[in-house]
Amino acid sequence: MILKICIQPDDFDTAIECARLTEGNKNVGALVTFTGLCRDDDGRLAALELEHYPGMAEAEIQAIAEQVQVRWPLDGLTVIHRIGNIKPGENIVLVVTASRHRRAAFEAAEFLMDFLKTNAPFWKKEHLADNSGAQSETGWVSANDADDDAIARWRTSKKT
Amino acid sequence: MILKICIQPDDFDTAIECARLTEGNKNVGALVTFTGLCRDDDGRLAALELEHYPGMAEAEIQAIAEQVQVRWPLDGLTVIHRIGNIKPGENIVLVVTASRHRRAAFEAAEFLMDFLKTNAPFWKKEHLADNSGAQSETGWVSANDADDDAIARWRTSKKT
Amino acid sequence: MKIIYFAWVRERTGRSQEEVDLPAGIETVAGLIGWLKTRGPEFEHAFENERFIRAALDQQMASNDTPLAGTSEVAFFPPMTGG
Amino acid sequence: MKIIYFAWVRERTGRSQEEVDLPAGIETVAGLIGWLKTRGPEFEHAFENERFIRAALDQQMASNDTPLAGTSEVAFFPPMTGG
Repeated sequence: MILKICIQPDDFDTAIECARLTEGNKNVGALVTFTGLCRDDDGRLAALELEHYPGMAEAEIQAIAEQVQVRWPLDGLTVIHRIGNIKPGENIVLVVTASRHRRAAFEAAEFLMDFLKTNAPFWKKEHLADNSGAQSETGWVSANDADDDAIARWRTSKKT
Repeated sequence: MILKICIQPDDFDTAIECARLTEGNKNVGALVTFTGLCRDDDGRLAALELEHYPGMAEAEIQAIAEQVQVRWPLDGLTVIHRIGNIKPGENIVLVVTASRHRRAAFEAAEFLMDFLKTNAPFWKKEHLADNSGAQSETGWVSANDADDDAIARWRTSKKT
Repeated sequence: MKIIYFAWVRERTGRSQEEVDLPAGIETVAGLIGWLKTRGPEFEHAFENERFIRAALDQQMASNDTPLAGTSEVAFFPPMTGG
Repeated sequence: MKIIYFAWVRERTGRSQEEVDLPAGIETVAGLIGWLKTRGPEFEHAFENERFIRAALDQQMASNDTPLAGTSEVAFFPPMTGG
Protein backbone atom coordinates (compact mmCIF):
# COMPACT_ATOMS: atom_id res chain seq x y z
CA MET A 1 0.00 0.00 0.00
CA ILE A 2 1.46 3.31 -1.18
CA LEU A 3 0.65 6.25 1.11
CA LYS A 4 1.48 9.88 0.44
CA ILE A 5 0.36 12.82 2.56
CA CYS A 6 1.52 16.27 1.65
CA ILE A 7 0.66 19.81 2.75
CA GLN A 8 2.14 22.36 0.38
CA PRO A 9 1.62 25.85 -1.05
CA ASP A 10 2.23 24.62 -4.60
CA ASP A 11 -0.37 23.22 -6.94
CA PHE A 12 -0.45 19.47 -7.64
CA ASP A 13 -0.58 17.49 -10.86
CA THR A 14 -3.40 14.95 -10.62
CA ALA A 15 -2.12 12.92 -13.59
CA ILE A 16 1.29 12.47 -11.95
CA GLU A 17 -0.31 11.45 -8.64
CA CYS A 18 -2.54 8.91 -10.39
CA ALA A 19 0.39 7.43 -12.29
CA ARG A 20 2.31 6.99 -9.00
CA LEU A 21 -0.47 4.73 -7.69
CA THR A 22 -0.97 2.60 -10.79
CA GLU A 23 2.44 2.24 -12.40
CA GLY A 24 3.95 -1.15 -11.73
CA ASN A 25 0.76 -2.42 -10.04
CA LYS A 26 -1.49 -4.17 -12.52
CA ASN A 27 -3.87 -5.29 -9.79
CA VAL A 28 -5.40 -1.82 -9.55
CA GLY A 29 -8.83 -1.97 -11.18
CA ALA A 30 -10.31 1.25 -9.81
CA LEU A 31 -8.83 4.69 -9.38
CA VAL A 32 -10.88 7.51 -7.84
CA THR A 33 -9.77 11.10 -7.58
CA PHE A 34 -11.44 13.91 -5.69
CA THR A 35 -10.31 17.44 -6.42
CA GLY A 36 -11.62 20.30 -4.30
CA LEU A 37 -11.44 23.62 -6.13
CA CYS A 38 -11.81 27.22 -5.01
CA ARG A 39 -15.20 28.52 -6.21
CA ASP A 40 -15.70 32.22 -6.85
CA ASP A 41 -19.38 32.11 -5.78
CA ASP A 42 -20.53 33.91 -8.93
CA GLY A 43 -17.75 36.46 -8.75
CA ARG A 44 -18.09 37.30 -5.03
CA LEU A 45 -14.74 35.80 -4.03
CA ALA A 46 -11.27 37.15 -4.93
CA ALA A 47 -9.24 34.50 -3.10
CA LEU A 48 -9.13 32.05 -0.21
CA GLU A 49 -6.37 32.05 2.37
CA LEU A 50 -5.69 28.60 3.77
CA GLU A 51 -4.10 28.36 7.22
CA HIS A 52 -3.11 25.13 8.96
CA TYR A 53 -1.58 23.83 12.18
CA PRO A 54 1.80 22.45 11.04
CA GLY A 55 2.50 19.03 12.48
CA MET A 56 -1.00 18.39 13.75
CA ALA A 57 -2.54 18.73 10.28
CA GLU A 58 -0.25 16.03 8.85
CA ALA A 59 -0.83 13.82 11.92
CA GLU A 60 -4.62 14.11 11.67
CA ILE A 61 -4.62 13.21 7.97
CA GLN A 62 -2.33 10.29 8.79
CA ALA A 63 -4.79 9.13 11.48
CA ILE A 64 -7.71 9.32 9.03
CA ALA A 65 -5.65 7.45 6.42
CA GLU A 66 -5.05 4.68 8.95
CA GLN A 67 -8.79 4.33 9.60
CA VAL A 68 -9.36 4.20 5.85
CA GLN A 69 -6.86 1.36 5.46
CA VAL A 70 -8.58 -0.64 8.20
CA ARG A 71 -11.98 -0.29 6.53
CA TRP A 72 -11.09 -0.74 2.85
CA PRO A 73 -8.48 -2.79 0.98
CA LEU A 74 -6.50 -0.15 -0.90
CA ASP A 75 -3.43 -0.36 -3.09
CA GLY A 76 -2.69 3.33 -2.80
CA LEU A 77 -3.83 6.53 -1.12
CA THR A 78 -2.63 10.08 -1.78
CA VAL A 79 -3.76 13.22 0.02
CA ILE A 80 -2.42 16.65 -0.94
CA HIS A 81 -3.75 19.79 0.74
CA ARG A 82 -2.64 23.22 -0.37
CA ILE A 83 -2.12 26.16 1.99
CA GLY A 84 -1.67 29.89 1.45
CA ASN A 85 -3.41 32.09 -1.09
CA ILE A 86 -5.67 30.28 -3.55
CA LYS A 87 -7.63 31.96 -6.33
CA PRO A 88 -11.02 30.91 -7.74
CA GLY A 89 -10.64 28.05 -10.18
CA GLU A 90 -7.48 26.81 -8.49
CA ASN A 91 -7.08 23.48 -6.72
CA ILE A 92 -7.31 23.23 -2.92
CA VAL A 93 -7.18 19.53 -2.13
CA LEU A 94 -6.60 16.21 -3.89
CA VAL A 95 -7.47 12.71 -2.74
CA VAL A 96 -6.57 9.70 -4.89
CA THR A 97 -7.52 6.14 -4.00
CA ALA A 98 -6.49 2.98 -5.85
CA SER A 99 -8.06 -0.41 -5.25
CA ARG A 100 -8.97 -3.66 -7.00
CA HIS A 101 -12.66 -2.76 -6.99
CA ARG A 102 -14.58 0.45 -7.38
CA ARG A 103 -16.66 0.40 -4.20
CA ALA A 104 -13.58 0.51 -1.96
CA ALA A 105 -11.97 3.29 -4.01
CA PHE A 106 -15.14 5.43 -3.97
CA GLU A 107 -15.96 4.95 -0.30
CA ALA A 108 -12.39 5.42 0.91
CA ALA A 109 -12.08 8.74 -0.95
CA GLU A 110 -15.44 9.98 0.35
CA PHE A 111 -14.67 8.92 3.93
CA LEU A 112 -11.28 10.58 3.81
CA MET A 113 -12.73 13.87 2.55
CA ASP A 114 -15.55 13.81 5.11
CA PHE A 115 -13.15 13.37 8.04
CA LEU A 116 -10.51 15.70 6.63
CA LYS A 117 -13.13 18.47 6.48
CA THR A 118 -14.09 18.06 10.12
CA ASN A 119 -10.95 16.75 11.85
CA ALA A 120 -7.91 18.21 10.12
CA PRO A 121 -6.79 21.62 11.43
CA PHE A 122 -7.17 23.86 8.38
CA TRP A 123 -9.03 27.15 8.24
CA LYS A 124 -10.25 29.16 5.27
CA LYS A 125 -10.45 32.93 5.12
CA GLU A 126 -12.30 34.62 2.29
CA HIS A 127 -11.02 37.70 0.52
CA LEU A 128 -13.92 39.28 -1.30
CA ALA A 129 -13.84 40.78 -4.76
CA ASP A 130 -16.12 43.60 -3.58
CA ASN A 131 -15.74 44.51 0.08
CA SER A 132 -19.23 45.94 0.22
CA GLY A 133 -20.70 42.43 0.09
CA ALA A 134 -22.09 40.62 3.09
CA GLN A 135 -19.38 38.85 5.05
CA SER A 136 -18.74 37.48 8.51
CA GLU A 137 -16.82 39.79 10.85
CA THR A 138 -13.41 38.80 9.61
CA GLY A 139 -13.98 36.67 6.51
CA TRP A 140 -13.26 33.36 8.21
CA VAL A 141 -15.43 30.60 6.79
CA SER A 142 -17.73 28.96 9.38
CA ALA A 143 -17.83 25.22 9.81
CA ASN A 144 -21.09 23.89 8.48
CA ASP A 145 -23.55 21.38 9.87
CA ALA A 146 -23.62 19.39 6.63
CA ASP A 147 -20.01 18.42 7.24
CA ASP A 148 -20.81 17.14 10.73
CA ASP A 149 -23.74 15.17 9.29
CA ALA A 150 -21.37 13.74 6.67
CA ILE A 151 -19.12 12.14 9.26
CA ALA A 152 -22.01 10.99 11.43
CA ARG A 153 -23.28 8.64 8.70
CA TRP A 154 -19.98 6.70 8.74
CA ARG A 155 -20.39 6.09 12.46
CA THR A 156 -24.03 5.13 12.69
CA SER A 157 -24.10 2.58 9.89
CA LYS A 158 -21.77 0.92 7.49
CA LYS A 159 -22.68 1.86 3.95
CA THR A 160 -23.79 -1.17 1.95
CA MET B 1 -24.35 21.42 -17.78
CA ILE B 2 -21.67 19.96 -20.06
CA LEU B 3 -22.32 16.35 -21.12
CA LYS B 4 -19.96 14.16 -23.11
CA ILE B 5 -20.50 10.47 -23.84
CA CYS B 6 -17.99 8.66 -25.98
CA ILE B 7 -17.31 5.03 -26.91
CA GLN B 8 -13.95 4.65 -28.57
CA PRO B 9 -11.06 2.22 -29.09
CA ASP B 10 -8.50 4.89 -28.19
CA ASP B 11 -7.25 5.68 -24.70
CA PHE B 12 -8.42 8.87 -22.99
CA ASP B 13 -6.55 11.64 -21.20
CA THR B 14 -8.13 12.21 -17.81
CA ALA B 15 -6.42 15.58 -17.32
CA ILE B 16 -7.88 16.91 -20.59
CA GLU B 17 -11.36 15.65 -19.67
CA CYS B 18 -11.15 17.28 -16.23
CA ALA B 19 -10.02 20.58 -17.72
CA ARG B 20 -13.00 20.55 -20.13
CA LEU B 21 -15.39 20.49 -17.16
CA THR B 22 -13.71 23.15 -15.04
CA GLU B 23 -12.25 25.68 -17.45
CA GLY B 24 -14.35 28.80 -17.58
CA ASN B 25 -16.63 27.62 -14.76
CA LYS B 26 -15.44 28.91 -11.42
CA ASN B 27 -18.49 27.57 -9.63
CA VAL B 28 -17.15 24.02 -9.72
CA GLY B 29 -15.97 23.17 -6.21
CA ALA B 30 -15.75 19.39 -6.56
CA LEU B 31 -14.41 17.21 -9.33
CA VAL B 32 -14.54 13.43 -9.07
CA THR B 33 -13.00 11.01 -11.53
CA PHE B 34 -13.41 7.27 -11.68
CA THR B 35 -11.03 5.31 -13.87
CA GLY B 36 -11.61 1.61 -14.42
CA LEU B 37 -8.43 -0.21 -15.39
CA CYS B 38 -7.71 -3.65 -16.76
CA ARG B 39 -6.23 -5.82 -13.99
CA ASP B 40 -3.93 -8.70 -14.83
CA ASP B 41 -5.12 -10.79 -11.85
CA ASP B 42 -1.59 -11.51 -10.70
CA GLY B 43 -0.36 -12.27 -14.19
CA ARG B 44 -3.26 -14.53 -15.20
CA LEU B 45 -4.66 -12.17 -17.83
CA ALA B 46 -3.02 -11.24 -21.15
CA ALA B 47 -5.77 -8.90 -22.41
CA LEU B 48 -9.45 -8.06 -22.31
CA GLU B 49 -11.57 -7.78 -25.43
CA LEU B 50 -14.40 -5.29 -25.06
CA GLU B 51 -17.43 -5.72 -27.30
CA HIS B 52 -20.45 -3.39 -27.37
CA TYR B 53 -23.80 -2.92 -29.07
CA PRO B 54 -23.26 0.22 -31.18
CA GLY B 55 -26.11 2.67 -30.86
CA MET B 56 -27.74 1.01 -27.87
CA ALA B 57 -24.61 1.39 -25.69
CA GLU B 58 -24.51 5.15 -26.27
CA ALA B 59 -28.29 5.41 -25.72
CA GLU B 60 -28.17 3.48 -22.43
CA ILE B 61 -25.35 5.66 -21.07
CA GLN B 62 -27.32 8.71 -22.18
CA ALA B 63 -30.38 7.41 -20.29
CA ILE B 64 -28.29 6.83 -17.13
CA ALA B 65 -26.79 10.32 -17.50
CA GLU B 66 -30.29 11.78 -17.62
CA GLN B 67 -31.25 10.04 -14.38
CA VAL B 68 -28.05 11.35 -12.80
CA GLN B 69 -28.92 14.91 -13.78
CA VAL B 70 -32.37 14.60 -12.23
CA ARG B 71 -30.93 13.36 -8.92
CA TRP B 72 -27.85 15.59 -8.53
CA PRO B 73 -27.04 19.18 -9.52
CA LEU B 74 -24.02 18.78 -11.79
CA ASP B 75 -22.02 21.27 -13.79
CA GLY B 76 -20.47 18.61 -15.98
CA LEU B 77 -20.49 14.88 -16.69
CA THR B 78 -18.15 12.92 -18.96
CA VAL B 79 -18.30 9.20 -19.70
CA ILE B 80 -15.75 7.51 -21.96
CA HIS B 81 -15.81 3.75 -22.49
CA ARG B 82 -13.15 2.00 -24.52
CA ILE B 83 -13.79 -1.00 -26.77
CA GLY B 84 -11.51 -3.50 -28.47
CA ASN B 85 -8.34 -5.05 -27.12
CA ILE B 86 -7.17 -3.72 -23.76
CA LYS B 87 -4.05 -4.89 -21.94
CA PRO B 88 -3.50 -5.10 -18.16
CA GLY B 89 -2.70 -1.70 -16.71
CA GLU B 90 -4.60 0.11 -19.47
CA ASN B 91 -7.71 2.21 -18.98
CA ILE B 92 -11.18 0.80 -19.72
CA VAL B 93 -13.64 3.47 -18.59
CA LEU B 94 -13.63 7.04 -17.33
CA VAL B 95 -16.35 8.94 -15.49
CA VAL B 96 -15.83 12.57 -14.52
CA THR B 97 -18.37 14.58 -12.51
CA ALA B 98 -18.19 18.27 -11.67
CA SER B 99 -20.42 19.97 -9.12
CA ARG B 100 -20.46 22.76 -6.56
CA HIS B 101 -20.27 20.30 -3.68
CA ARG B 102 -18.49 17.01 -3.14
CA ARG B 103 -21.45 14.83 -2.16
CA ALA B 104 -23.17 15.33 -5.53
CA ALA B 105 -19.97 14.71 -7.48
CA PHE B 106 -19.17 11.51 -5.56
CA GLU B 107 -22.67 10.03 -5.64
CA ALA B 108 -23.29 10.90 -9.30
CA ALA B 109 -20.07 9.17 -10.36
CA GLU B 110 -20.80 6.10 -8.25
CA PHE B 111 -24.41 5.86 -9.49
CA LEU B 112 -23.31 6.21 -13.08
CA MET B 113 -20.73 3.44 -12.77
CA ASP B 114 -23.17 1.14 -10.96
CA PHE B 115 -25.81 1.47 -13.68
CA LEU B 116 -23.32 1.44 -16.54
CA LYS B 117 -22.02 -1.92 -15.29
CA THR B 118 -25.46 -3.48 -15.26
CA ASN B 119 -27.42 -1.65 -17.98
CA ALA B 120 -25.04 -0.67 -20.76
CA PRO B 121 -24.50 -3.35 -23.43
CA PHE B 122 -20.79 -4.08 -23.16
CA TRP B 123 -19.20 -7.50 -22.78
CA LYS B 124 -15.70 -8.49 -21.71
CA LYS B 125 -13.80 -11.50 -22.97
CA GLU B 126 -10.61 -12.58 -21.22
CA HIS B 127 -7.53 -13.70 -23.09
CA LEU B 128 -5.34 -15.60 -20.66
CA ALA B 129 -1.57 -15.36 -20.41
CA ASP B 130 -1.42 -19.12 -19.84
CA ASN B 131 -4.19 -21.09 -21.49
CA SER B 132 -3.83 -23.95 -19.03
CA GLY B 133 -5.47 -21.82 -16.33
CA ALA B 134 -9.07 -22.28 -15.20
CA GLN B 135 -11.45 -20.34 -17.40
CA SER B 136 -15.09 -20.33 -18.36
CA GLU B 137 -15.96 -22.15 -21.59
CA THR B 138 -15.15 -19.25 -23.88
CA GLY B 139 -13.44 -16.66 -21.71
CA TRP B 140 -16.48 -14.37 -21.50
CA VAL B 141 -16.68 -12.66 -18.11
CA SER B 142 -19.86 -13.49 -16.16
CA ALA B 143 -22.03 -10.76 -14.70
CA ASN B 144 -21.69 -10.75 -10.95
CA ASP B 145 -24.27 -10.48 -8.21
CA ALA B 146 -22.38 -7.68 -6.48
CA ASP B 147 -23.16 -5.45 -9.44
CA ASP B 148 -26.87 -6.20 -9.18
CA ASP B 149 -26.73 -5.46 -5.46
CA ALA B 150 -24.95 -2.20 -6.25
CA ILE B 151 -27.85 -0.88 -8.30
CA ALA B 152 -30.48 -2.19 -5.91
CA ARG B 153 -29.27 0.12 -3.14
CA TRP B 154 -30.02 3.22 -5.27
CA ARG B 155 -33.63 2.02 -5.71
CA THR B 156 -34.50 0.99 -2.18
CA SER B 157 -33.25 4.06 -0.38
CA LYS B 158 -31.83 7.43 -1.14
CA LYS B 159 -28.30 7.70 0.23
CA THR B 160 -27.98 10.40 2.85
CA MET C 1 -36.63 -8.82 -39.21
CA LYS C 2 -32.98 -8.27 -38.37
CA ILE C 3 -31.47 -10.31 -35.53
CA ILE C 4 -28.13 -9.40 -33.94
CA TYR C 5 -26.07 -11.57 -31.59
CA PHE C 6 -23.35 -10.43 -29.19
CA ALA C 7 -20.58 -12.01 -27.12
CA TRP C 8 -20.98 -15.77 -26.56
CA VAL C 9 -24.44 -15.77 -28.11
CA ARG C 10 -22.75 -14.58 -31.31
CA GLU C 11 -19.98 -17.16 -30.96
CA ARG C 12 -22.40 -20.02 -30.34
CA THR C 13 -24.78 -19.15 -33.18
CA GLY C 14 -21.79 -18.57 -35.44
CA ARG C 15 -23.16 -15.32 -36.81
CA SER C 16 -23.22 -11.68 -35.74
CA GLN C 17 -26.44 -10.82 -37.54
CA GLU C 18 -28.99 -12.13 -39.99
CA GLU C 19 -32.30 -11.29 -41.66
CA VAL C 20 -35.12 -13.71 -40.90
CA ASP C 21 -38.68 -14.12 -42.09
CA LEU C 22 -40.70 -14.90 -39.00
CA PRO C 23 -43.17 -17.75 -39.40
CA ALA C 24 -46.77 -16.91 -38.52
CA GLY C 25 -47.61 -17.28 -34.83
CA ILE C 26 -44.28 -16.01 -33.44
CA GLU C 27 -45.43 -13.02 -31.43
CA THR C 28 -43.14 -12.56 -28.42
CA VAL C 29 -39.46 -12.72 -27.48
CA ALA C 30 -40.05 -16.15 -25.92
CA GLY C 31 -41.74 -17.30 -29.11
CA LEU C 32 -38.82 -16.09 -31.20
CA ILE C 33 -36.28 -17.88 -28.98
CA GLY C 34 -38.35 -21.06 -29.20
CA TRP C 35 -38.40 -20.86 -32.99
CA LEU C 36 -34.65 -20.03 -33.24
CA LYS C 37 -33.85 -23.15 -31.20
CA THR C 38 -35.49 -25.30 -33.88
CA ARG C 39 -33.05 -24.00 -36.49
CA GLY C 40 -30.09 -26.18 -35.52
CA PRO C 41 -27.82 -27.37 -32.74
CA GLU C 42 -25.85 -24.09 -32.71
CA PHE C 43 -29.06 -22.24 -31.79
CA GLU C 44 -30.07 -24.96 -29.36
CA HIS C 45 -26.68 -24.44 -27.69
CA ALA C 46 -26.81 -20.63 -27.72
CA PHE C 47 -30.24 -20.51 -26.10
CA GLU C 48 -29.99 -23.60 -23.89
CA ASN C 49 -30.02 -21.59 -20.67
CA GLU C 50 -32.48 -18.75 -21.20
CA ARG C 51 -31.73 -17.37 -17.75
CA PHE C 52 -28.48 -15.99 -19.19
CA ILE C 53 -30.04 -14.51 -22.33
CA ARG C 54 -31.01 -10.86 -22.57
CA ALA C 55 -33.04 -9.43 -25.44
CA ALA C 56 -33.46 -5.92 -26.83
CA LEU C 57 -36.13 -4.86 -29.33
CA ASP C 58 -35.01 -1.89 -31.39
CA GLN C 59 -32.36 -1.25 -28.73
CA GLN C 60 -34.82 -1.28 -25.82
CA MET C 61 -34.45 -4.01 -23.20
CA ALA C 62 -37.29 -6.50 -23.47
CA SER C 63 -38.59 -9.41 -21.41
CA ASN C 64 -39.75 -12.84 -22.51
CA ASP C 65 -43.33 -11.77 -23.03
CA THR C 66 -42.64 -8.49 -24.85
CA PRO C 67 -44.57 -8.52 -28.18
CA LEU C 68 -42.46 -8.37 -31.34
CA ALA C 69 -45.06 -6.40 -33.32
CA GLY C 70 -43.47 -3.42 -35.09
CA THR C 71 -39.91 -4.43 -34.21
CA SER C 72 -37.28 -4.21 -36.91
CA GLU C 73 -34.17 -5.18 -34.92
CA VAL C 74 -33.90 -7.84 -32.22
CA ALA C 75 -30.64 -8.34 -30.30
CA PHE C 76 -29.69 -11.30 -28.09
CA PHE C 77 -26.78 -11.17 -25.67
CA PRO C 78 -25.55 -12.29 -22.23
CA PRO C 79 -25.88 -10.11 -19.11
CA MET C 80 -23.74 -6.98 -19.50
CA THR C 81 -20.23 -6.88 -18.12
CA GLY C 82 -18.93 -3.45 -19.10
CA GLY C 83 -17.27 -0.79 -17.01
CA MET D 1 3.78 26.35 28.54
CA LYS D 2 3.50 27.32 24.85
CA ILE D 3 0.15 28.53 23.60
CA ILE D 4 -0.62 28.79 19.87
CA TYR D 5 -3.60 30.54 18.29
CA PHE D 6 -5.01 29.99 14.81
CA ALA D 7 -7.42 31.75 12.43
CA TRP D 8 -9.73 34.29 14.09
CA VAL D 9 -8.57 33.27 17.57
CA ARG D 10 -5.09 34.39 16.48
CA GLU D 11 -6.46 37.60 14.98
CA ARG D 12 -8.51 38.46 18.07
CA THR D 13 -5.75 37.76 20.58
CA GLY D 14 -3.31 39.61 18.35
CA ARG D 15 -0.65 36.93 18.63
CA SER D 16 0.15 33.62 16.95
CA GLN D 17 1.96 32.13 19.93
CA GLU D 18 3.35 32.89 23.35
CA GLU D 19 5.01 31.32 26.37
CA VAL D 20 3.04 31.57 29.61
CA ASP D 21 3.70 30.68 33.21
CA LEU D 22 0.49 29.14 34.47
CA PRO D 23 -0.65 30.37 37.86
CA ALA D 24 -1.25 27.64 40.44
CA GLY D 25 -4.71 26.08 40.33
CA ILE D 26 -5.14 26.13 36.55
CA GLU D 27 -5.55 22.44 35.81
CA THR D 28 -7.87 21.97 32.81
CA VAL D 29 -8.55 23.47 29.39
CA ALA D 30 -11.58 25.26 30.84
CA GLY D 31 -9.42 26.65 33.65
CA LEU D 32 -6.84 27.88 31.14
CA ILE D 33 -9.49 29.62 29.05
CA GLY D 34 -10.94 31.24 32.18
CA TRP D 35 -7.53 32.56 33.15
CA LEU D 36 -6.68 33.76 29.61
CA LYS D 37 -9.91 35.81 29.59
CA THR D 38 -8.67 37.77 32.62
CA ARG D 39 -5.62 38.94 30.65
CA GLY D 40 -7.32 41.69 28.67
CA PRO D 41 -10.20 42.62 26.36
CA GLU D 42 -8.54 40.95 23.33
CA PHE D 43 -8.67 37.59 25.18
CA GLU D 44 -12.17 38.32 26.46
CA HIS D 45 -13.18 38.86 22.83
CA ALA D 46 -11.33 35.82 21.46
CA PHE D 47 -12.92 33.45 23.97
CA GLU D 48 -16.31 35.15 24.36
CA ASN D 49 -18.20 32.27 22.73
CA GLU D 50 -16.53 29.08 23.90
CA ARG D 51 -18.87 26.99 21.77
CA PHE D 52 -16.75 28.02 18.77
CA ILE D 53 -13.37 27.35 20.40
CA ARG D 54 -11.49 24.09 19.87
CA ALA D 55 -8.39 23.14 21.88
CA ALA D 56 -5.54 20.72 21.25
CA LEU D 57 -2.99 19.59 23.84
CA ASP D 58 0.30 18.61 22.23
CA GLN D 59 -1.58 18.32 18.93
CA GLN D 60 -4.30 16.01 20.31
CA MET D 61 -7.87 17.30 20.37
CA ALA D 62 -8.99 18.02 23.93
CA SER D 63 -12.24 18.88 25.66
CA ASN D 64 -12.99 21.45 28.34
CA ASP D 65 -12.22 19.12 31.21
CA THR D 66 -9.03 17.59 29.79
CA PRO D 67 -6.21 18.00 32.40
CA LEU D 68 -3.25 20.14 31.33
CA ALA D 69 -0.72 18.14 33.37
CA GLY D 70 2.33 17.26 31.29
CA THR D 71 1.28 19.38 28.30
CA SER D 72 3.93 21.51 26.65
CA GLU D 73 1.88 22.97 23.76
CA VAL D 74 -1.75 24.12 23.83
CA ALA D 75 -3.48 25.32 20.68
CA PHE D 76 -6.77 27.24 20.40
CA PHE D 77 -8.65 27.57 17.14
CA PRO D 78 -12.13 27.68 15.56
CA PRO D 79 -13.86 24.57 14.15
CA MET D 80 -11.91 23.29 11.14
CA THR D 81 -12.89 24.33 7.63
CA GLY D 82 -10.35 22.66 5.39
CA GLY D 83 -10.81 20.51 2.32
